[in-house]
Amino acid sequence: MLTYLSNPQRFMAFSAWAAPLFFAAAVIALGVGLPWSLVFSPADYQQGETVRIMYVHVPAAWWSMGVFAFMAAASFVGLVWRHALADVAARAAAPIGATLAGLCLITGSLWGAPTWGTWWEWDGRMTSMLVLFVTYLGYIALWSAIEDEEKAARLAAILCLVGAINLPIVHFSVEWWSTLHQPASIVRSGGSAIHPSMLGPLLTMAAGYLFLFGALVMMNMRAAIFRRRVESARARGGEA
Amino acid sequence: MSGSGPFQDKPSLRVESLTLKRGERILVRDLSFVAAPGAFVEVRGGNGAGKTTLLRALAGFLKPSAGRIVFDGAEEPSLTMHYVGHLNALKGGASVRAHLRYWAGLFGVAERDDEALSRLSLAAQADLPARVLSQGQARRLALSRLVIAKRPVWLLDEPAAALDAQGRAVLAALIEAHRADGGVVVAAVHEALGPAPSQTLTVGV
Amino acid sequence: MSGSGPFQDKPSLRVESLTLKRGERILVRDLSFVAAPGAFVEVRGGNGAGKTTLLRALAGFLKPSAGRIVFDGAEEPSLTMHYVGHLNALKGGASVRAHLRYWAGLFGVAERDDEALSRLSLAAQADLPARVLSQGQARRLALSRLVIAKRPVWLLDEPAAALDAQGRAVLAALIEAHRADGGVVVAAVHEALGPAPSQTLTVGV
Amino acid sequence: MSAFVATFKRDVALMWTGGGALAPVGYFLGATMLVPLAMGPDRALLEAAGPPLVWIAAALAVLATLERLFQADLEDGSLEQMLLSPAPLEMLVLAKGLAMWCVVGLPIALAGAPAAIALQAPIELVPAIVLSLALGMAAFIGVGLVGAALTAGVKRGGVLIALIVLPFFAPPIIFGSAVAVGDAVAAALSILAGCALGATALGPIAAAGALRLQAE
Amino acid sequence: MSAFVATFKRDVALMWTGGGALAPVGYFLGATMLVPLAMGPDRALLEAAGPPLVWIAAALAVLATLERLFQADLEDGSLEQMLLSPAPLEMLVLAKGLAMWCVVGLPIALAGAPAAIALQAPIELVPAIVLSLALGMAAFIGVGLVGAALTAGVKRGGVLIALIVLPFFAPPIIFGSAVAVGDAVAAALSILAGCALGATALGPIAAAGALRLQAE
Ligand code: HEM
Ligand SMILES: Nc1ncnc2c1ncn2[C@@H]1O[C@H](COP(=O)(O)OP(=O)(O)OP(=O)(O)O)[C@@H](O)[C@H]1O
Ligand SMILES: Nc1ncnc2c1ncn2[C@@H]1O[C@H](COP(=O)(O)OP(=O)(O)OP(=O)(O)O)[C@@H](O)[C@H]1O
Ligand SMILES: [Mg+2]
Ligand SMILES: [Mg+2]
Repeated sequence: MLTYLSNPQRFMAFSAWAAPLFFAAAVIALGVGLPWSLVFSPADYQQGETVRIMYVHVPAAWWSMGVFAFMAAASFVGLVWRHALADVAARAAAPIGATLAGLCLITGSLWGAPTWGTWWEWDGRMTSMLVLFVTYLGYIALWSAIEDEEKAARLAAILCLVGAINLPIVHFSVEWWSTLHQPASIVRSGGSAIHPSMLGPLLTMAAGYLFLFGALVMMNMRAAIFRRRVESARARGGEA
Repeated sequence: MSGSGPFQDKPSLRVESLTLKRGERILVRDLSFVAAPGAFVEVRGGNGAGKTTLLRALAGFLKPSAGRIVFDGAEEPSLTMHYVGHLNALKGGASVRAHLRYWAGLFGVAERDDEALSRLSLAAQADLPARVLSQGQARRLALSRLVIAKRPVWLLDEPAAALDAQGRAVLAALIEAHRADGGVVVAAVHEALGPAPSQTLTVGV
Repeated sequence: MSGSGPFQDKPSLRVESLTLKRGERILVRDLSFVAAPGAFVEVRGGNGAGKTTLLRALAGFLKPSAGRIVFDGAEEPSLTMHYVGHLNALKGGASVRAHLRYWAGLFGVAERDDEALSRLSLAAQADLPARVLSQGQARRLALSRLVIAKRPVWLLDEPAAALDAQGRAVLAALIEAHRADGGVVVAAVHEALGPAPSQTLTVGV
Repeated sequence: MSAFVATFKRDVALMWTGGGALAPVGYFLGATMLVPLAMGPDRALLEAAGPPLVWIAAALAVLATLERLFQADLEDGSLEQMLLSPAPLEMLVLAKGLAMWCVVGLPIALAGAPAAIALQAPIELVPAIVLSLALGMAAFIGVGLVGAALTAGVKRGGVLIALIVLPFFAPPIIFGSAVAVGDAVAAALSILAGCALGATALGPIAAAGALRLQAE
Repeated sequence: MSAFVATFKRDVALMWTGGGALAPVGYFLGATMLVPLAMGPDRALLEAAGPPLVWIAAALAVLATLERLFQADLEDGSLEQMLLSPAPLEMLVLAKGLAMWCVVGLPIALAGAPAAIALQAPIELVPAIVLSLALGMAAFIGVGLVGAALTAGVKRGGVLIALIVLPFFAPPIIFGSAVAVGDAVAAALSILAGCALGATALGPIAAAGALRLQAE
């Protein structure tokens, strides 16, 4: 599948129908998940209605890390096998990942105000999430600062691979520092510790985020490929 | 220069018993000469003789240890001369055309990008960032300042460096046209530029 | 080269259907040639034709889009060739002699400062910091790496830039001696360096 | 187009293609982020000590941006060309400073809002903090121009310029920090405005003098 | 003389003629000096919040020194020559990092003693602080090499490198600050040693990879 898609032509053909399909899937998942989680799911016996922020916050947290892992994998492929499409994919994913990280930070601090009585606290998880967010910014800044695209791609790939060291730190930070933030309760050894009535909407929302990410990445990639084609056409025109 | 006619006031360059030092070394001792309108002064000398030092003094960057440099018949040195040195003064991130526009603003003259581009055969590179230019293309861009700034006195330090045969021909034509308009050219060279000099100064011993 | 005799193994440079791109532009298309021991390959072409690009690819800095570059009869490229490009690789704060010592270490060869200084007529500048060197003196210092590193294949990009007549004569003599020792010289030039080339490549159209 | 406008435009364009405000603002936010990392999660301590440190981060961010300002111009020959312009060098330096304030100073001042909140400044002080940072940036840049000009010829001048400039950063930092903790805000703001004016007026003159010597 | 030794010697000599440790140490002390200025004269506050800030000053001082490390080599052609050496580029990068640690890192660690005392650290912790800074500097430099290599081609890369590198500075700062306040000193020191080792081992490899691309 991946080697099949590594050809830009085939990718364009594939994404021409896959991107709308993902988008439709995202609309359905979010269309079900949003009302389910924000209106119909039960309020928490401790936190009351504010628990609903979770359905936005937790998938954003998961996928902001997931997107970075995706970028790291794409960077590795781009660096080792020199697949131009992998570079394009990594670049296309970065702003989405940064947005998700930002969303996680914002919803987290919105959630923190009623539950912990503070907007922001420098505990391990929040700090390491902020670090991840800054890493995203650095990655994007490096891309935009280097004009030669091919060079920028490979340099950014090196940064991304080095930055991936951060991911386990974000995930395990809660255990290492053990402060305010909730430890992992869903993805952990020994089974999930969350009530099924909340798990349903949460997983639906997570799926919705994933489909949306897929659609947006493909759209960003298509735009980048189109732009590159226009540029190379112009360069050939200039040569003649 | 094409399309704009000869200079109104034709300044000449007068140098009186000039002495220049770098560190403790005296490079130019008691040099005097006059370059009248239309003059082409060739500055000769081996590596390290002091050609660059002399030109930088004429451009006003370097204070002479003794002697004077005067532009007769000119209001202000900055409106009178232009200097193209070893350094091309390019910014890698800016396009060729952006450089020409900036220089027009900096020197307070009208924008004439297209004329400059075609004179120096840089039209195909107009939108490239300076970073990707070849050595000779960068040199052409630096020389295009002469077309843009349009000052009567030109101070050129190895202007033909990195130019190919076509580039040297362009440079020779620019110099000839400039002299015909009543301009003055002072150029440090290792090899003749083409136009016959009206005067040759040799620095160093 | 004086005092050290011809090279043990005499590698030759073989280029097979090389294609080089910068940005989207193809500069060298399907180029093949062989430079046997003693060869002097002159690379010609106008400004921006791709001479520098070709030499940087031969030096291994630039990955070819297609084709191969092989040093036949050599253990390792880094022990086989040396490159002197447009940039002189000098540090303003270090003295001329400090550069020579550093290069000897960097290239893993014996120190021979005095030989290099006298070959390039830089003895008087030995203790000056590179910052104060004139353009031509700086170029001589860069060329002195050829004497220091003593590699069999030389890749030279406009080596005579900024040199005076004496400097060009020195360069010509270096090249002749190198060829006599069985070395290979590939040089991009706008004007003949002196020694008759055994082969001329023209890049660009 | 006057030389002033041309210089301003070029510098804005060059900074913009070089990544714009993203990097300086990132530096600023990154440096503020380090503060709580270093001080640990003690909330009360951070509340007391945090907000003034926004000013230190801002000072260091602008410093990091300043240092290559004239060094690049000196090395590539652009400075020589600026000297050949009929416009006085002081004007051109002012244009460069202004460009830097627009592309770097103002965004950092705005980023001061989230930074101050993260360092536990009272929310009602945030507008005053942003305003004070905007003024302080002008003062920093005015002084910084002189430092950048003095060190333009020095390789690795980055730390040297800091050494030269930091003492002059002290007054804006002192009064700016007063704003950040809500101490005599109006008075501090007017003093900051004075610093900004003074530095903007005198900085380019001193910087131009230093640059003329650098070109020799 | 091996290429490693030659590179080390040259870099030490160049940094030395460029002012040596004077400027980075001055930057470091200058930045620590700004802290009491910003925080005001409250002694108790300074005692609580001050010592960890030594680490921020140290991180920023090394950052300011790092940024031109490879940029100069790229611009003047020295990088091409390093690539022509028979020695692997990784070794040469390591030599440059080591030189920087000797000329800049170690002096800053030593200057950490007066700085920590000025920021009211308990006197008996000073040896541990100096040791921790020496280790932390190695970690900073190892990571910084990668940042410097990634941004070598970027004009005004100074702030970009900071943005890239600061997230990786977080762990040493967290554990270093723990040492500065006397928190589980032995454990923190061993984690710092781990950071230093990891960064020194991996930094040059990633940096060399980036530099090869820069030379294209
Ligand atoms: C700005 C502040 C916050 C940040 C940066 C943040 C960050 C994160 C991250 C990164 C995760 C994913 C952890 C993983 O799976 O490895 C996460 C999960 C979670 N967060 Fe937050 N969070 C913040 C505030 C909050 C608040 C205030 C609450 C609720 C009181 C909260 C509740 C949760 C829950 C329940 C999970 C799911 C835990 C799991 O099952 O893994 N978070 N958060
Ligand atoms: N501080 C100094 N101490 C001693 N000598 C110096 C100092 N500064 C410059 N020099 C010498 O002054 C001379 C400067 O020469 P200049 O650059 O004017 O030469 P040039 O004629 O332009 O040479 P080229 O043809 O190589 O460009 C050089 O020989 C240089 O070594
Ligand atoms: N990214 C790019 N996009 C388009 N063209 C490019 C790009 N990078 C380089 N070029 C072009 O490639 C050519 C590079 O030429 P190169 O430096 O090899 O020329 P050269 O033969 O050495 O010329 P010179 O004699 O002037 O030194 C130039 O024409 C340059 O404009
Ligand atoms: Mg000269
Ligand atoms: Mg070339």
